[in-house]
Amino acid sequence: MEAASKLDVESIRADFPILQRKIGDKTLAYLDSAATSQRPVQVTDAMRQFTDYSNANISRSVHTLASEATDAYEGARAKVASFIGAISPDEVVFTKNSTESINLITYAFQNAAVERGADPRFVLKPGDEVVVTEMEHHANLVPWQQLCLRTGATLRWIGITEEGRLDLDDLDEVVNERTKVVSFVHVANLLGTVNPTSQIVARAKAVGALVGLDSSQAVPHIPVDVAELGVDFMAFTGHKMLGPTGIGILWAKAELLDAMPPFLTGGSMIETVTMERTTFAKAPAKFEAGTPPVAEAVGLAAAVEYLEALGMENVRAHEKELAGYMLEKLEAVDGVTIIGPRVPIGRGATVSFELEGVHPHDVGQILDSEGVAVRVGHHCAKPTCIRFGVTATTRASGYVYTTTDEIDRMVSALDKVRKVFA
Amino acid sequence: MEAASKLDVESIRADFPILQRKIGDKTLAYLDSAATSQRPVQVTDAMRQFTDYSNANISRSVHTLASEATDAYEGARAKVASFIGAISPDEVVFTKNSTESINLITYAFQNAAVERGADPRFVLKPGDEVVVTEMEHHANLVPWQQLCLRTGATLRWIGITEEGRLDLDDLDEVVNERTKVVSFVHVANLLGTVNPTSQIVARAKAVGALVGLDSSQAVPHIPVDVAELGVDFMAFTGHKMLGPTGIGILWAKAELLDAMPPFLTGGSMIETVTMERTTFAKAPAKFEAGTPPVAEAVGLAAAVEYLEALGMENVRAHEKELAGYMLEKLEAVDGVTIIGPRVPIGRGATVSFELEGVHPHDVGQILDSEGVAVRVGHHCAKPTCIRFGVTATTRASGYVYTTTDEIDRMVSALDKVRKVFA
Amino acid sequence: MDLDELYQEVILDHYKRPRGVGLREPFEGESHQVNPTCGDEITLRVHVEGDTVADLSYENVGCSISKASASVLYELVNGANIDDALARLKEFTALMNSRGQGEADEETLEDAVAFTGVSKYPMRVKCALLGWMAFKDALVRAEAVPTPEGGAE
Amino acid sequence: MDLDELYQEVILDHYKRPRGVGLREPFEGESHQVNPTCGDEITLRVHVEGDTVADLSYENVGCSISKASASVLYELVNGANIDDALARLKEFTALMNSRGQGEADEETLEDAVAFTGVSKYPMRVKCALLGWMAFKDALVRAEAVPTPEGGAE
Ligand SMILES: Cc1ncc(COP(=O)(O)O)c(C=O)c1O
Ligand SMILES: Cc1ncc(COP(=O)(O)O)c(C=O)c1O
Repeated sequence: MEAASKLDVESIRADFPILQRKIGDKTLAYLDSAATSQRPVQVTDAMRQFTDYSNANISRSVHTLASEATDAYEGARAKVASFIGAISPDEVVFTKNSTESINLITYAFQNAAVERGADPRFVLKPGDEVVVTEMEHHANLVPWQQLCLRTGATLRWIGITEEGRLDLDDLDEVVNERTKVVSFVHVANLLGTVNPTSQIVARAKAVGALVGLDSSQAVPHIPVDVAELGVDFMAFTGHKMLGPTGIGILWAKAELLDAMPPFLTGGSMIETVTMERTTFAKAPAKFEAGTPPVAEAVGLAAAVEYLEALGMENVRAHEKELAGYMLEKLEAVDGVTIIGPRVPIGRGATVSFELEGVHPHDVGQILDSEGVAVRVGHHCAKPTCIRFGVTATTRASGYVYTTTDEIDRMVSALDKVRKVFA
Repeated sequence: MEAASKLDVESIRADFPILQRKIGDKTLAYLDSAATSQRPVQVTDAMRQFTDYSNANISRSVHTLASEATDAYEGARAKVASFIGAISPDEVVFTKNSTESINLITYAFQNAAVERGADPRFVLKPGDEVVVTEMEHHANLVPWQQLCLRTGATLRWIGITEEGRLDLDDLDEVVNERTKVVSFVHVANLLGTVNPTSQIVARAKAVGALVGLDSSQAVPHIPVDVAELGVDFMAFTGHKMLGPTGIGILWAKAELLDAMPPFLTGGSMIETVTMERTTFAKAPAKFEAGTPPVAEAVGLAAAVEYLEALGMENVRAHEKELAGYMLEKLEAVDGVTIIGPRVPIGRGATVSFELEGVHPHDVGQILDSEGVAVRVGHHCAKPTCIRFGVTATTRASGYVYTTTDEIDRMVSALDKVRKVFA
Repeated sequence: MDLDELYQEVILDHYKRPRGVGLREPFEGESHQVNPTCGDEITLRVHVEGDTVADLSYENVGCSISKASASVLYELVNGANIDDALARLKEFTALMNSRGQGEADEETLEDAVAFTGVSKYPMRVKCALLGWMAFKDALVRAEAVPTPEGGAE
Repeated sequence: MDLDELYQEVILDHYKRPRGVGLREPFEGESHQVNPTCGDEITLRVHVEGDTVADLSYENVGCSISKASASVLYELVNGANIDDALARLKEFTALMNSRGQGEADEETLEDAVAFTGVSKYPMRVKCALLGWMAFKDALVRAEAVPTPEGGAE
């Protein structure tokens, strides 16, 4: 699919002060947006304006600042809800990051195991199965492992093909009548793969399992509509989508949030409290104990507005071009092996690779000396590394402000790497 | 104790842009700092500078920005550690707020109950007891209630005297050989009481219980030294101490953090991960899954620097004066009853009161129309309300930027309240 | 801050002299509602005869807005036909959620028109709606109206 | 970015031709260390005879800095008196944590002096220390030195 209009990358870049940054005497080429994106002035200005003019704690008082702060916070919730096609803002829970969002779900299962009258969908017993994939970020693997350890359920997973795609050949075997929940990565952060969701979602539904997505790398980069995807829950994170750190999002069906026991408890999530006993507020409040990231929600709302103004179809089209360019240029470098899909179809502008005989740490270091920021390591996806027989990779990732020029700079810096380690 | 130098409140006020804010045609008088403090330009500037110049994800790559971001984040940890007298930065865990900090502790107990080889200090069984007080914020009550519900342990509490002090007469009965943990509020957010800690800490130690503090209202207002206090853990929160939302702090003894099972799991808290099994990093990383609040840590460090420059002894002395002034003026208002200590000894500049015949909502609303922002409601301390036979109170709270003039404005606005509801 | 807009004479009057207060028998539905932010509470009963709200009785603690609102509710729905009462509930709820943009119909809402100003104060809207939510819930419990999707609010 | 400072000839040479590599018998202590950020690993063994490090053998995957550092470690401590080895360990650790401020003593640290530049790169200090941490731990396991407070690092 080709988008009608493209992004005006030059004018976008003007919104990001950090892109003027010099690394030594070189201008920064930031190719690490999959780790965290940069923030436009629109986001920092909105947060500053809020802090200097309306800052207050929310939902707790009747004064003007508290009312403005509450409006800003709830307005952010509504904006995020409409951005992902949620039917109600009440389906959006603010957390601190994707990782907390996923833990909120796994702890719903863990707490259901020790609570009277828990919804049976959340009660795991030995013999029950939980399904993830081999290409998960640790955030969508370790919490499920821990949950299985603590409940006696069995963790199963969908494998990866040599091309870096999900191996769905034995989907019907892996997702079966014993499966209670399937949680899988929407766009893989090491491989760059954009996973097709419909077949897995359909299979999960067919066996009566809950199904959710780790969309941390999806929501920032492609149009996402929860209704269309047909999933039960979805996690993503502010700092990867032009927003601030300190805020994450869990979307889940209202009916599911109602059925889930609370996770963090404390102020603002209660209905009434005595020394003996507490009853809880309705979702989303039920899952937002304590003072939430108010200024961060304001920043996130500004980020969503920024992305909406660009148009997510245009963002996708731009990144598809970047992905194609990156793959082509990298394939042409001597000694480079791409890990992940080698065609710009069903993949994002996040490309992991190996350079023969040079450890990624050294690749990253020398690229940095040229002003090129890439990420090196296991990218919190050790099982993927193991699958491809490496301990680490070098990963370049682009976003709305990324130019082909920056990719060229990375590619020539790889020559320098080869010289140093010749 | 009298501090040698006082705060230069006028020059402090110049650092807080929001204090110029008009509410209608009245200048804001912000008397709601116990809900959340305001932020000086030093904090917002530091965050902005970080975002526009050094923003990156931490600990994950070798490029310059990542290295600067990691330094900034770990530097903030060291700054917080030294601010509270911790022996090592590794004893400081960054969370999202106080509430998460306390839940991190209660979930250590909950997870220990289902983990093999858990440290016996964290294993609760029926018959074991947990002790809090009747003056807790819900954040330090509900998590312990839930924990007791889930483990079969019994929750007990220390009562409150008519004067709003902890009733320690039956301390030895409430804290006894069955007690496994005592967690109590350091400075009470509804009553303003500064609790003496040594007697409770000594008793807890004597019976071999762990003992911790909810210092959310203490660290911002009085000098706090964890070594001197002799406790095992302490929770507090950035947004009440001139810092941003989205960051909280758990301090705990290194030895205890080592003994605690992980809470949130995912990236950055692991040692190694396979599909089958994960081993964990050492604390504090073990408790910081996912992308932490990096920019918020930078802001928090700036807030700590700001407080250190003022001097916590001076902050305390200033607030002691404010408290005395508030109590005196409020006592003189017809129909006002103070809830909490009525003398400015062992209390902070947070004063709750009732105005006869007028509901706090209405008090707060009319005060707001005069530009005076106070908090009304149960202040997330419903059991305290029940203890004093009210459903809600009006609460005024001061901080480093608060003037006696603002208190005068509140007091005259109370006249207007009485007129409207005569 | 135009306080007069919020604290209209009518509201202060209902607050000081609430109509219909007290819990009475008989009743078919009772509802207890709490405003989690401020701790305000109401217990409200409905006694239904045929298609009429034969009695509405309540006890509450709360601010002027929530108490006056319960009193106005009593005046509007006590003795009314259930359908009319539901129409007023709908109208009042819409007015409260209008953020100061709503036009109140004095014909149907009578004294409740005085609450138009409250809708400009988002933090007070919940106060004004507390009694009305209890009424809605009590009707459901009295099986005078069908259970809404997802349970009573 | 003065790359030459980081990637000194000596370091590249040790990286390309590591000394002492391979796991050998006998040994009294073995340690496995992982750098959680990047996944680099080392398995290192010590064979102690009296108060001498009679053999130090290892296998590792990692970057140039971590591999060169292990190789330099071998050169410095293999065959050395345990006390001397510990002194060097202490000296090297201090140098790495000096953030570019440390002065290396060529007399005792020999080739390890080349790592002075690494201390300016906080993200690489862990790489340089990985083998040395394994050495420290292996000595503890071999009971050649007392267990430190709080367990081995
Ligand atoms: C005594 C006390 N404990 C805990 C909290 C909770 O802090 P937070 O909302 O930042 O989690 C507060 C503040 O609301 C408080 O005053
Ligand atoms: C696919 C994926 N899931 C989860 C995460 C975790 O996000 P966060 O660190 O914001 O919790 C990340 C990013 O690190 C990711 O790429």
